[in-house]
Amino acid sequence: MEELRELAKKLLQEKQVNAVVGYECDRRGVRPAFVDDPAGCDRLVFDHRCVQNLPAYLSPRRTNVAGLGRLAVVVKQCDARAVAGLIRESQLKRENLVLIGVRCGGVAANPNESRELGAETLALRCYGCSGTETAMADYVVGEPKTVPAAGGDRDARLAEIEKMSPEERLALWKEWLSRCTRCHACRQVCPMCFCERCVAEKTQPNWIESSPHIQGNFSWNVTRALHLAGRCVDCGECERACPAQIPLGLLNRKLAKIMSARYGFAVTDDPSTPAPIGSYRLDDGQEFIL
Amino acid sequence: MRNGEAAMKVGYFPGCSLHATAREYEESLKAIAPALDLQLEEIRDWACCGATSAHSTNHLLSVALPARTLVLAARQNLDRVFAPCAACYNRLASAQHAIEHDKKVASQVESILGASFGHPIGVLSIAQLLSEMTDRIRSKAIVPLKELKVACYYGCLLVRPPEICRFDDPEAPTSLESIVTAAGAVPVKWDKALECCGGGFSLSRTASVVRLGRSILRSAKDSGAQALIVACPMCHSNLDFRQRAINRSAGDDRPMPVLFISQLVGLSMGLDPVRLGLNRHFVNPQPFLSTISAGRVEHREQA
Amino acid sequence: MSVPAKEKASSFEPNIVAFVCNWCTYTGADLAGTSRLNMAPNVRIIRLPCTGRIDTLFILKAFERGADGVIVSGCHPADCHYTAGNYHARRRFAVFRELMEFMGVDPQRITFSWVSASEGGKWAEVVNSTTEKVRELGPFVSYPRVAHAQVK
Amino acid sequence: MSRIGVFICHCGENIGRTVDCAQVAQAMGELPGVVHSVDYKYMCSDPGQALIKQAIKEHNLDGVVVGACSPHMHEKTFRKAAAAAGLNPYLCEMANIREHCSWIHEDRAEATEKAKGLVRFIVEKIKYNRPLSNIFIPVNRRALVIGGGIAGIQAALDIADGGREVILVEKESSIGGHMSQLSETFPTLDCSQCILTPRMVEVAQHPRIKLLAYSEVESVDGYIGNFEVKIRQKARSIDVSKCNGCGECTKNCPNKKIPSEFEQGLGFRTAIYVPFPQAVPNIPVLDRDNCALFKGRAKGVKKQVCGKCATVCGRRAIDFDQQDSFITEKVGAIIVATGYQLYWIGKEQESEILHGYGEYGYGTIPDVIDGLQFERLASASGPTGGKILRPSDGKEPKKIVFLQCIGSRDRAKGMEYCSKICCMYVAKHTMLYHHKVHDGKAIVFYMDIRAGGKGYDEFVRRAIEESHALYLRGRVSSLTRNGDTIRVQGVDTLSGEPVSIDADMVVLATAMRPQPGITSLAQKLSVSYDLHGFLNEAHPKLRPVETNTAGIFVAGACQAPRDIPDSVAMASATASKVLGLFSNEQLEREPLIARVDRQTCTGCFHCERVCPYGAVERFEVKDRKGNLIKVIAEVNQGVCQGCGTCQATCPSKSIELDGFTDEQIFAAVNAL
Repeated sequence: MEELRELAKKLLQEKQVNAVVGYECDRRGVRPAFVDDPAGCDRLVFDHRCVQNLPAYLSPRRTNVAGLGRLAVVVKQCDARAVAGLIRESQLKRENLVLIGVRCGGVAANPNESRELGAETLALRCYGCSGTETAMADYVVGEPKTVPAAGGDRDARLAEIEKMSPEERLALWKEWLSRCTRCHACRQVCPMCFCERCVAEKTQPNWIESSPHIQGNFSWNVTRALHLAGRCVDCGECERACPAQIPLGLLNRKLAKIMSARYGFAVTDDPSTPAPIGSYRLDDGQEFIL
Repeated sequence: MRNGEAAMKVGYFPGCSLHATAREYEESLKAIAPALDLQLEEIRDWACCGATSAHSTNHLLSVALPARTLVLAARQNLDRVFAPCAACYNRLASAQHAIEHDKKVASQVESILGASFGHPIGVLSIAQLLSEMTDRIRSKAIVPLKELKVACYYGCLLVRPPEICRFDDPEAPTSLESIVTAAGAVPVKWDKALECCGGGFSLSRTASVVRLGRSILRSAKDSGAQALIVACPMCHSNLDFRQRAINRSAGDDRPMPVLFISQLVGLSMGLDPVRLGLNRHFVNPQPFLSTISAGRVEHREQA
Repeated sequence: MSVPAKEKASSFEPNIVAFVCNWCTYTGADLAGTSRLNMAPNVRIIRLPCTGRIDTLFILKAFERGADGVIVSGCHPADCHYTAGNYHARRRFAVFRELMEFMGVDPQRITFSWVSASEGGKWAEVVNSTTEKVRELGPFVSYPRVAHAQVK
Repeated sequence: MSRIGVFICHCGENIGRTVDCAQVAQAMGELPGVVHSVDYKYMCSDPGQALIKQAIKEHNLDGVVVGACSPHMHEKTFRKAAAAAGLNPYLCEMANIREHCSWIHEDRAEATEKAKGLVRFIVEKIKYNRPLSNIFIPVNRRALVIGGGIAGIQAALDIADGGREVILVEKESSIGGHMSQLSETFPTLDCSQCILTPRMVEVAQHPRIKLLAYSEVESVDGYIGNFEVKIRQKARSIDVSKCNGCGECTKNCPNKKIPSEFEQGLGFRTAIYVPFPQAVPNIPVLDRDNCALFKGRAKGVKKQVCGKCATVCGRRAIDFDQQDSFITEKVGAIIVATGYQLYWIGKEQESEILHGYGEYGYGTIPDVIDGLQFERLASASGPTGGKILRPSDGKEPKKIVFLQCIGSRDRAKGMEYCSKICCMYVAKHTMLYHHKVHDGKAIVFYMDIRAGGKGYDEFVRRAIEESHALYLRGRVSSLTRNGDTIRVQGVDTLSGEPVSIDADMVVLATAMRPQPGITSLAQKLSVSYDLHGFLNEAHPKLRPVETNTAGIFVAGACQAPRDIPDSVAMASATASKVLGLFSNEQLEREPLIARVDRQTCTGCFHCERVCPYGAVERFEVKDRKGNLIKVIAEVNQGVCQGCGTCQATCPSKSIELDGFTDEQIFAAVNAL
C-alpha cells in the first residue's frame, strides 16, 4: 500500500498527472477516490474490497472527471479490459493516461465486505483469474498474490437456466425484468456505456418505452445486453449496482459465451484486438439461416 | 528441438516386423538408444497396426486397431509414441489424426474399444525421432565414415500424406539427409527417394517389386551411392531380400548394401556390426564395412 | 387493423412481419408474385435497403406491437448489393437469436433466411413454413406486449 | 405530415380480382392524416397519373401513397408524376399490393385485409418522410490508369483520344508489360512487338497523357469524381529532363552479368540499363542493388568505386544522389490494370495456399522453364536471337514436353481456377517450335483443351495437324534428371497407359496470378479482392469492369486470367465508362444516404468499422475558440451507397439513413 501511495505522490509531485484515481476507505467500506494533492495520497488504499471498476469514470461523458486533465488510474487486470475497450472505441487516448497496475489477488463481491477473501466472499468475476497485473500497466505495485479458489462453478446458474423450457425461461425473465425501475444504474456504472444520449432516451422514435413497465423493460435490458455483446468487460458492476437485484450478469455472461463459441472471442486488455461485432468472417456460422 | 536435453523417454511400438523379419532394425535401435540417452518404453499389450489389410477393407477397423494402442500409450502416461516401421507409423498417425479431426469416427471407435481416449499422442517416425537428436548423433559419431556416399530412401509412407505427418517436405524431404550428415556420411542427390518399393506385393506380385526395385537401385547406383539407407522394414525387405532377383533382371552384378538408418548411426558410433544386426542382411555388407574399416560380420550366402 | 382471427383461438391466424432487403428478398418476393405462387396471407413485408439496416430493435418492437412471428431475409453471402451488409447482419442476428432463446423467446418465432432475387419459390416456402410453425406455437401472448391498437 | 393522398390501383383485374380496392381506399381514407383516398383502374396510365397530379394540387397533398405493383416497377413513374405536380418526389411512396398480395392469394377477404395492412405500413411511414433533393458531386475530369501493360495503354489512349487527360502510372521503367516480352501472339501469330510498339510510342507522344514510369501509387484519398492520389516517383538515378537515351552509360557499365528480368533470367543486362530496346520512355534506370558504386557506398568505402556511366554521359544526366519524389494528382476516376505474374513452382511461397511443385524439382532443373521463358527463347530479339536453345548447355532440344495446368485447376498445390490462356499459348509454342526446329517433337500433357474464342479452336487443331504436336491427355507425376535429359513420368489417360518420356526440355504452363502487391494496392483503393488476390468486379455479368467502389474500374488480368483481346476489350470498356462519367461536370445521385446527428454522436466509430465503402470519416467538433470538443463520425456523401448497416450498428442511433429512417420504420412497425 505504501508503494502505491509513494508512486501516486511522485506522479503528482512531478506533475506527470493532475490527479490520481484510486480507492479510499470510509466507515462503510471502500469507495473511489480522486486525489489531486500529493498530501492526500495517504488516503489511498488497495485491498480485496476495491471492487469498483475505476475506468468507468474515464469516459468523456463524465465531464467533471475529464476536466481534471491528465490522470493516473489504479487498475486491476479486469479494469484494464475497460481501458482497452475505451481506447478501441476512440473514447480515450492511451498517451493521456498513466495506468498503475495492481497485483490484486482477487476482490470480494462487495466493497463493504468485512470478512477475509475466500471462496464465499470472492467476486464471480475473479473465478479463474490469475490476479496478476495487466500488460498495459505503466507502473506495477504490490507483491504477487494468488486468487483464492472459487466457491463453485461460476456459470452454474447460466447452465441451469439454459436447461429450462422456453416458457419457464420467459416467465423467469418477465418476473426479474418486471422489477426493473429503469433507474439506469446498470448503465451509469458500466464503463462501456458511454453514449452521450442513450438509445433508451431517444424519443423520436421511442424504440424503448421509457416508463418502468415490462414492455420497455424487456426491450431495454435486451438492448443493453446486445450493445455490450463482445464489448462487456465482465466486471459485474451492473449486477452489483442494480437496486432491484436483477441478475443482469447472466445476460452478459450468456453473450460472452456466445461470442466465444461462435467467434472464438474473449474480452482482453489488448486494445488492438478487434471487436467481434462490427467485423465478420466469410465462413461465420449460419446454421440458423434458411 | 530437443537437442541437448537430458534423457528422452518415448513410447515404443515395435509392430510385427521388428520382432520378425526386421529383427536387425530393433537390434540396432536398442544398440544406439543408450548412447543417445533415449529410453524406449514398449507399450504393454500392443496389437497389430492393421496395415495394410485393415485400411484396404474397413475404415473403422483401420482406425480402431491403432487407436487401441494409442489408448494404451495414454494409460502408460506417454506423450509420444515412436513407431520404427513406416507403415506402423503411418497407421498410428492416421488414427490419431482421425480421432482429432473426425468426431463421428472418434466416438464410434471409443464404443468399439469400450474405452475413451486420453490425451493426444504424438506419433513419431524414425526420421522425426532422429532428426530431433542430430546434435547428439554428431557428438557421438566417433568413427569417421570417410565421405561415405549414401542414398537416403524414404519410400511412400514416411513423410506422406503431409496433412497427417506434418513433418518435412512431402515432395523433397531432407530429414534423413540431415541425420546421415550428422553421422558423418554424405547424402547423394538422386531421384527415386520417394518412389514406391512395391510394399506388400513382395510375395504376391514379385515381378512388380523387382521392376520397381530395379529403378530405385539403378538410380541410387547412378548417383554414386555406396549404400542405400532405408527407414522401413518393408522397403528393406524388398530392396535387400529381393536384390539378387532385381540385379539379375537388370543384368547388373554390383550389389548395393541396404542399411537401416539406425544401423548407419550405430556404425558411426563405432558399435559392433553384429550388435547392429548387419549379419542378418542378404546382401553381403562386408565389402562396404571394410571401406569404412568397421568390424567384420559373418555372412551367410543367400540360398 | 382488425384481427378477428385472434378472438377465435380455435383457428388462430398468426401475424407475421418480414423485414427484407430491397435487392434480393424483396425482388424474390416480387418474382413469387409474378410467378403467381400461392402462399399464406399472414406475412407482411417491410422493405429495407439491406439486411445490414435491419436492427434488432425492429424485431423487439414488432413483438411488442403484436407480431407472433418475424422473418428477416436478405441476400445470400457474397451476393450482398452492398458487399458486406449481410455478413454484419449474420453476426448480429446469430447473437440476437441465441440471446432471445436464452430469455425464453422460442427461436422458431424468428425465421432468418437468404432468399435471392431468383428464389421466388424459396420465398413462398419461407412464408408458408414460418406461418405454419407460428400457427402451431399459437399467439405470442406471453411476450410483454403493448395494448393492441384496434384500427379499422 | 398530415395531408396524405392514397391511390389504390386495380391494375386492371390484376389487383382488383382478389383485392376489394374500393374497400381498401375507403379504409385508408379513415386513417388519421389521410385527406384523400381513391381507387382507379390503372394508376400508371396517363389518366391515372393525371389523377394523382390533380389531387396533389387540389388537396394540397404533402404525401402520396400509391398502392399498386412493386416499387421496382413503377416507383420512378409515380415519383416523377408527383414531382411534376410540384411535390418533392421523395414524398411519394408505393405499397406493393400486387406481387406481394393479389397475385399470391386467392381468398378475397384475406387479400383485402392484407392489402389494407400493407398500404397502412406505407401511410404511417410516409408521415415521417422528408423532402430530399438529389446530391450533386463535382467531377474532376481527369483519369488515373495504374499499370502500363496493354490494358493500361489501351485504356489511357481511349480516354485521351476521347478528350480527357490521363495519368498513366507504371511501376517498371518502361511501359509495355508482359506483352512486350511475347514473341508471337495467338491466334494469328503476328509479332507482339510489331503491334505493341506503335501504341507505346503513341502513349509517349499523346498530348493528354502524362506518363509516370518507374512510379507507384502511394496512397489514394477521396471518392468518385474527387480522388486525390499520391504517387511515388522512384529514383532512377537519372535526371530525366537531361537524358536523351543515347545509351552510352549502358554500353560502358562494367557489370554486364546481371540476370535480366525482361529476359526472364535467360539473358543478362548491365547495372544501368534499359529493359529492352523499344522501351518507352527510352531512359535508363540504375539498379542500385547491383551497381558497384552503391555496393561500395553500402560497405562504407569512402572512395567512389565506379562512376563510369556518369563519366561517359555527355549530358551529365546521371544523378547518384537522386531520391524518391512524390507528386499528388487529382483525378475523377481510376482504372486498375496491373496485370499478372506467373506462378513460380519453387519451394518458398508467399501464400499459404500455394505449395510449389516438389515433384517437378521445385524449379531446380535448369531445362525446365516456364511459358514466358519460352517466349523469350522464341523471340527474335531474345537472348538466343530467336533460336530455341536449352538454357543449360545451349543445345537445340529435339524433344520438348509441354505441361499444361501447372498450378491452375489444382486445389492441392495451386489454385482451383483455370488460367484461361495456357491452352492457347501452349498450342502457339508447339507451332513456333515446329517452325524453328523442323525435326523437333512437341508433346503436350493436357487436362482439357479450352479453346473458346474466335479462331481459337482452329488454331489448336493446326498445332496438332500441321505442326504435329502430340497431345496426351493426362498429368505428369514427376520430372527427374536423367543424365542429359529430363525423365517425364506421366500417364495417358485415354489409353490408360503410364508414359515415360526422356525430354530435352520441359515447358510448364504455370498459372496466372495477380501481380505481387495487388492486395496492398486494393486496400489503398478500398477495392475488394478474392482469395487469390484478383480484384472483384461489381457484378460478374452486368458490371464486369466496375468495382464496388464507385469511380474505380478494372481492366485486364488483375481481375481474372485474361488474354490480350479480352484485356483490350475490358480496357476500352473502362474507358467508355470513364468518358461517360466525365460527360457531366457534376454527378447526380439519389439522396438516400446516411447522415450523422452531431449532437448525439459519441464517436465510438462502430459505423466506421461496418461501412463497406469507407464512407465514414472523422470530424472534429470545435468550440468558437477552436478547442477540440469531440471527434465524431461524418458521412462522405460521395461515397455512401445507402445500405444503412451503420444505422443498425449505432448504439445511440445517432446516424440515420434517409428514406429508411428509424422514425419511418418505427411508424410502419407500429402500424402492425
